[in-house]
Amino acid sequence: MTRLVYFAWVRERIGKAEEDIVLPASVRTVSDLLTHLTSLGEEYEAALQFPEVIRVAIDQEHVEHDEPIAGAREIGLFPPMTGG
Amino acid sequence: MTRLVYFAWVRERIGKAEEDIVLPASVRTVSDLLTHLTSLGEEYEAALQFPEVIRVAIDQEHVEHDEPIAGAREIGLFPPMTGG
Amino acid sequence: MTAPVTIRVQAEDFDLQSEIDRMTGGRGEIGAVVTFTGLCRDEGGRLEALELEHYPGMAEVEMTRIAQAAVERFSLEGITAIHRHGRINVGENIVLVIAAASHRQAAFDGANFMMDFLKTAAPFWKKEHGASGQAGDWIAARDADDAARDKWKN
Amino acid sequence: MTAPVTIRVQAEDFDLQSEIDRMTGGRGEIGAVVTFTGLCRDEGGRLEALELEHYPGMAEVEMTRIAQAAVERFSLEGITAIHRHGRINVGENIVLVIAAASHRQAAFDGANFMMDFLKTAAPFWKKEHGASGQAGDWIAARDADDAARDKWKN
Repeated sequence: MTRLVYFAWVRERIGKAEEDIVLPASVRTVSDLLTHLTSLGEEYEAALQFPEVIRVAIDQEHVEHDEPIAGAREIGLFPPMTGG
Repeated sequence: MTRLVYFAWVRERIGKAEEDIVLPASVRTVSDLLTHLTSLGEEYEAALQFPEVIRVAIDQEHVEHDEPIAGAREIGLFPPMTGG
Repeated sequence: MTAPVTIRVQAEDFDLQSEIDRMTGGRGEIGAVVTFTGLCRDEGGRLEALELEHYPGMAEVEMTRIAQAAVERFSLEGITAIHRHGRINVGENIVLVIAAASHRQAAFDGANFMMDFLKTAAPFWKKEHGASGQAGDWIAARDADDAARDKWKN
Repeated sequence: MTAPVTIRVQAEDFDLQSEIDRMTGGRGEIGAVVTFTGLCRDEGGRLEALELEHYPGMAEVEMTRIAQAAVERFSLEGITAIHRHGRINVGENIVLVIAAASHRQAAFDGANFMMDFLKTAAPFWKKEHGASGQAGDWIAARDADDAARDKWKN
């Protein structure tokens, strides 16, 4: 089980703030994960249709889309940050 | 009569904060004034022995040493500023 | 001593003078303190408020990482960063950065650096609330903020 | 409206939050406020206090001139500069500059510019009071301060 957490319009479009999910063994990288999620329903498709803008954190640390996700406890998906 | 005002170590060396003085007609510029004052006694000499470091304001506005002093009501003499 | 680093994410407002006093009190080596406060603008009357969302836990970790990089890079004597979350009305404070140093340019650079990375790397998002009460859009990231961050690359 | 300019030379201390609130209260166009506070350092334990002398009248005029140049150059929404005079003990405030703007870089630049010119053009002088009670020397002007000022020439 991997915990996924969503923020801002990613959260709003998917319709939940977090979920625990079992990932197929074929899902090895962040990029694989985004593709996999898009297949789960139109709400995921609406949130992740432009995967290149989605920012990702594994266990609360920023990662690139080619990062392996093996061993991740928590993966955060969110838009570019706009704080400050 | 012209009012002269002194600050910081210029004031301390001359031994007064201000004075009203009648200037000879030959004293036309700031530079002339500094030379003239140096002739008035050793306290002035001690204060103004390196005239190039003395900063000057005429009627509370910074001026260069070649500035004419005709019409000045108040002339301030002081070291380089160190506020802030 | 190591420079004190204070990081907080909170709903409440903050008081600049109290935050500065907490950092500088009794320390004779600090000669310069620079603060940056970000406030909620009305965008020409269009906005009433912003809603600030954050990633709890990661926000603090990321802010701490940036603060420590600033301390090291500019030899700061202390740094504080406080970011509010929740609804913030026009004219209210959103974020505070305080950088203290022996001399002034380090304090200016430290606060500026902290803000540039806070805007682009700390997980916070702003949503608009329009002046006429309608729910607004999420604010889009600005290229200018990335450019501001990239000026620190050397 | 024209940007409010507040200039004061005073013996008393100041409170940052009050000074900021006075400038920004009720104004939705301000998104960024940068403050600079200069404090009396102990110079490695050598100093107990500074004595700040100024040219009354001219100090305020010169500070106003610099502040107005900063407003114009950086499109500031407001600027405040407060300089204390008299005896100032280690750890106490000497000077405060506040620059407000729509966006952050203008506020940073405005406060930085104001400080660089305040240090080199406003008629203030600092005398040291040693930690062992002896009367000290007048502080000499630093070339680094002139260099900092000259970076604004363009």
